[in-house]
Amino acid sequence: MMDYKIKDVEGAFAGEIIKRLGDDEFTIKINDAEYNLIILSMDSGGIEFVLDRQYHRVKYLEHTTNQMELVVDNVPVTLNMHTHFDGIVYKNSGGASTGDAQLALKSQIPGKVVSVAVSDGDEVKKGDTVCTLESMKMQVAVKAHKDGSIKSVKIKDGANVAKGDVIAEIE
Amino acid sequence: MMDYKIKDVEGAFAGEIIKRLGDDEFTIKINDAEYNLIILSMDSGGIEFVLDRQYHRVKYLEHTTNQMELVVDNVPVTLNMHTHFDGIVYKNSGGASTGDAQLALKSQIPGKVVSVAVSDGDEVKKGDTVCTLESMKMQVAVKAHKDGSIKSVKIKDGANVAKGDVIAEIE
Amino acid sequence: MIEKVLIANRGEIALRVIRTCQALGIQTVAVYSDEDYNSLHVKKATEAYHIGEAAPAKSYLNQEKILEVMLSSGADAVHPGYGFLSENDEFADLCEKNKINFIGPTSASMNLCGDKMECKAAMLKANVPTVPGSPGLVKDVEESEKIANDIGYPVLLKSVYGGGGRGIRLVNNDTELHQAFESVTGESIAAVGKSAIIVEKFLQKTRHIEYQMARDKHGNAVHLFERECSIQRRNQKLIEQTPSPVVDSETRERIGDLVVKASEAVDYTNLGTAEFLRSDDGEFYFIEINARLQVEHPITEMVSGLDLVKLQIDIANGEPLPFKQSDLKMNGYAIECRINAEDTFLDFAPSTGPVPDVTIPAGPSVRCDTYLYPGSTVSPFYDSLMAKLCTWGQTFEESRTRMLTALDDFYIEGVETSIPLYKTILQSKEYKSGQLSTDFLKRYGMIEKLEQDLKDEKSEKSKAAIAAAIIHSEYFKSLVQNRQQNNSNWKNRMS
Amino acid sequence: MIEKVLIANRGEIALRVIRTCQALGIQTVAVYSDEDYNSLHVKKATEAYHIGEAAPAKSYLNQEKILEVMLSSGADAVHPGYGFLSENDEFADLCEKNKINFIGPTSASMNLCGDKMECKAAMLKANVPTVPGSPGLVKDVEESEKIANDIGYPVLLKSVYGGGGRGIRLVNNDTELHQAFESVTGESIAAVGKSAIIVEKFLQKTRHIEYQMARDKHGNAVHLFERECSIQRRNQKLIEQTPSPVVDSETRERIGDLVVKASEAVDYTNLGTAEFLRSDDGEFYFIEINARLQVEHPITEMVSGLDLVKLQIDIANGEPLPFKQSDLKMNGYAIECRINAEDTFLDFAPSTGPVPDVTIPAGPSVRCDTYLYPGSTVSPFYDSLMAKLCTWGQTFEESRTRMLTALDDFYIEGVETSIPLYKTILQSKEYKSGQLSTDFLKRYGMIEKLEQDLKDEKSEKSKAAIAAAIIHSEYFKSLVQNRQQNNSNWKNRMS
Repeated sequence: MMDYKIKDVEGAFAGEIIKRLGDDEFTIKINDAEYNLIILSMDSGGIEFVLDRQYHRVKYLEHTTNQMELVVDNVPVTLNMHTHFDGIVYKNSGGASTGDAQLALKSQIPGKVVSVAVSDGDEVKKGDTVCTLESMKMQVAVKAHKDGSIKSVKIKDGANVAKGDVIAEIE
Repeated sequence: MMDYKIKDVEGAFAGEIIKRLGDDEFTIKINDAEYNLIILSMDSGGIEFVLDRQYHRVKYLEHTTNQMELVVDNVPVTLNMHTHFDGIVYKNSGGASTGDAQLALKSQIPGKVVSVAVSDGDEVKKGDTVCTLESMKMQVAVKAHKDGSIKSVKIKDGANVAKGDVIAEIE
Repeated sequence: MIEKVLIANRGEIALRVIRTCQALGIQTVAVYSDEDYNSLHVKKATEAYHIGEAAPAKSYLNQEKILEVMLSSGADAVHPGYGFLSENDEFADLCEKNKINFIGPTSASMNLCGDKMECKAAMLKANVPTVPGSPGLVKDVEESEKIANDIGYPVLLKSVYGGGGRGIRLVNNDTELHQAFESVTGESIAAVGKSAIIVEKFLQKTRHIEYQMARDKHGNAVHLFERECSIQRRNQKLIEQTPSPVVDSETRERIGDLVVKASEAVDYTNLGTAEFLRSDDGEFYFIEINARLQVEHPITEMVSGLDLVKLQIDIANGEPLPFKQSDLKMNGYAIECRINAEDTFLDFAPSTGPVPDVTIPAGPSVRCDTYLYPGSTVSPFYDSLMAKLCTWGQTFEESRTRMLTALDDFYIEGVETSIPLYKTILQSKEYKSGQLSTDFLKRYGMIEKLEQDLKDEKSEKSKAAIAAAIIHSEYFKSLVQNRQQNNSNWKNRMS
Repeated sequence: MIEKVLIANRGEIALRVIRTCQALGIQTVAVYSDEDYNSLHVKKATEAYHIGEAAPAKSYLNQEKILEVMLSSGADAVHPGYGFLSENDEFADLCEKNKINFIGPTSASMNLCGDKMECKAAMLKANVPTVPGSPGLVKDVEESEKIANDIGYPVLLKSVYGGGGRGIRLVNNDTELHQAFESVTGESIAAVGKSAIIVEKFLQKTRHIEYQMARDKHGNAVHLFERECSIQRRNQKLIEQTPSPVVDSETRERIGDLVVKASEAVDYTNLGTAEFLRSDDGEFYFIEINARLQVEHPITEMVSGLDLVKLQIDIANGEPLPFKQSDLKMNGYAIECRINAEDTFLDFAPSTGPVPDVTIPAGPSVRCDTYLYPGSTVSPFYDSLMAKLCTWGQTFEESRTRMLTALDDFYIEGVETSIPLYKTILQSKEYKSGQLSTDFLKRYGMIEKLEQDLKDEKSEKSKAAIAAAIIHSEYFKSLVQNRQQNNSNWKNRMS
């Protein structure tokens, strides 16, 4: 469940997937109503789908952690939400577990490095941002999975990282 | 200088670049006439250019060593020629030099591996095909730069290789 | 009043109907098969419903499924387009029974139009001339001989169970007729266990000329002029034009009057087409009624200024025709080329597959109805018509030269098209001078002319082809050579 | 006879001219700046020549360079399009001296049309009414007071050295006039060191109505009906239509006769436009002649059936007009929307850059003249007109609803466009009922209406936006989670 606000539109929207009917078909719920959604095509730049029998083409333009710029059927729309993406990534990189012994902070998503927040030898606290990745036009912080000092930063600005690549070693 | 034949068109054509007038502009010679050529845009799928003031759009469809399928301004054209591309690649990979001491057979072009002709331990003669790469919709053989036995094949079917990547080690 | 139309079709005609509905503020319901989920008609309709597998029998011909969507979507009318269920009187009947406004004739009238023998009988009764011959089946060879001598040789003997050239003989005299009668009877019995033969006059060098007709539910009828559709392959139209080069205003009016009679003879409502053969001596013979909107309706729209889909909807709503025959005037000249995905040199075999790139022609008085877009697909499951390219001109010459320019501008990547053939036809002296006939392609050796034109075109493009190859190999060399020299530019380009 | 035309222009108008030349078998020579090497006009012309840098002064306004290309390419005529050199009498003169057929009026006539005072004097002599006021400069405040009282208040005091609102005053009585005379004089002297003032009647709630005129080299002249172009921003036309809702056939004929007189008064040849202001009481006042083909010529083509570029070429070839006034009849209704790259909410500031994707509208009686294609660029160096979208209908309502459908279908990625504003205007009751005036946007609060429409549209799209966001985050989660579960499909899609 996620909460959304749309610029220039009254009210808030709560939205979630409530059923997966196949690879391309879902039942979603927005506020109290349920809708059928069929994906026709999708790539990182946009999606075409049929929502309750009605076709829509949506382009994903810009994306920060809490804001998304879309073009819905030629209409530009700005969406605000609380994504928790940083949290999801953080959790999956071991941040919420007891993986203190683990040396390597690994990327849980493929993406492009847009900024590196630390240098070799820096002290970091668990949860500090180590670098920011861009993936699917969205910026996501990769956070330290434990307290420690940066032994070595393995990535550079502008580099492409694959899922599982080591971002830094923290000891 | 290269010789060309066009399917369904009488005669042969000799063509070459005789002057480079800038990054995008050339003087070319076809048979006995000279022409001015300005490239407007180009990618691996096609080229747009102005030839003696006249605009042309050409798509590169298929390409084997001696035959090219083009679409010139919507007109499909089959071109036959003697490319020497294998030879050029061979020469540049050290085949024609005295680089016998060199262990690694390196790719001189970026491309995708479409077939591998040898396995570890095979004996090869200088000039034998080791693998075939596809680059710019064209298939080019990579040939052994010396006699020897294949110590290890470093590439696989379907892999993408960069220029300078090691194809195999021959000792 | 119609407020929501289900379009029981796909491709360009579904889009065509949606466009008029949009402009009229009428909601649209699209249906689509597995093959068409990414088609434009799905994207442009107000709503879209999946109705089954790619094969037409499992989707666009599936009456029950389509009825189900009509009821669940709340559509109050259905537009059948052409092909598929458009001339299926059972489907029209199904709609009538479910109180859904079928945009077309009544099922009864459609049934009558569909039965060629009955329809012909109705026309004869209304004094609409049909191809001379037996009024129905002949009972024996003697009767056929009598009829042949009445109407004059050459005549055709046809088995009503034949088709596609089977069970049909051209005979020039009594002796040939006796032989042919036996062999057609034998062939027919061998094939279907029975025989039934009709005799018809054989017409040489015929033109296919048809009339758009419109009749409202109050019995008012008009014709919307003729279209000449003589340029065909395998009895399928390729190029249509209006006016016909051989129809003057006296003829237009005279045959037009017959068309109105024909529509009355079968109690036709809504838009339909009365098709005629015109023999080389100038006589018109009714052949059949197409009980639907035709593929080639846009050229009639261009010279009449009417929106024929709007007119269909108005008639279906029970409105009287908003004009009388005398209000209607032809304005200018229009041509349609059916842009098919087919290989002219493989006997027009269909060519299907993805269309990665397409450039749609435009310009003054150019109209292109198409389902193509860059990244679309030509499906092997449906017909080969990808686009209808139409041009209008104040003169025939203006419409013809505009068509040639538009054909030149039309780029469709990935499939073979009929565009090169049309360029050859439109540039031929026979086409320019209006020497049309249903055997036009063969009569004037158009395929051979096309072959020569393509060779000439290749010669013309030789220099450009060689130049492109030179640059290609130059780039290739720069890719191979170790020196970094000047090729940073190349690299950027090829990335 | 013209056989090879150099088009001294770019963008959609260069393409427009090329299309007609192609259909007529006339060769074309394109010229292009650094900015335009990849433009459609370069690709479609028979030949293309590079003429300089992006800035117009270095390319499209460079007369010497263009003359050089004319001579070296062997072009025998030049079409100037609109803007750039189209109304430059020196350029027309340069062509005349070099025996190049300039497709437009003579340099002498162009010069006369360009001098507003002289042109007005010529019109007064020919009894063509102009805006009432001083016949020329007023010598002092007393003279201006006398004139103001003759023509009646309110009047405008204008410095001939002013412009853009500077040096201009609206006055309602003698007292205001005395004050204003002093301040305008002062302002003008301060700005340019001298002052010269004219008095003109102030017209309230005016419409901009113009007439297409055509005059051949033998002195035959006709008008091709009116166009109403009242919907403007900053004195630039946005939407044009023909016929005008306030011109009946009597008025059309009466003003049309004046237009023919006006063309004779300046010895005009070829196509041009006579522009009028129409005051709210129904009076027409000549304001100026545009000595070229207008942007909005396609709507006249739609209702007349004429190809105006062909007509221009025929006249330039010395042919007499192929019709008399009485042969010409208006057919139906046409609207043009100028699709500009501009941000309505930033006071129509230009919006430039790459256009990665574009969908051009089509359909019955829709015409779109544009230089856009997927991957094209809107250059900051030239004007903001990207496309001209025109629709025709048998009725005004049909042309309007077709335009709305076409505007909906028009997708231009990457730049701001005037499309949303036009949708708001075309749906407004004021537009529908023909309540047009040059201050239409302000008078009826169109920008505010647009704001509300955009909000409503966003509300309407909320569900789809949320759905797209849900799917996006679902994919994102599947990217992050370690379990491989069901997302092979996703991966294929996102690769």
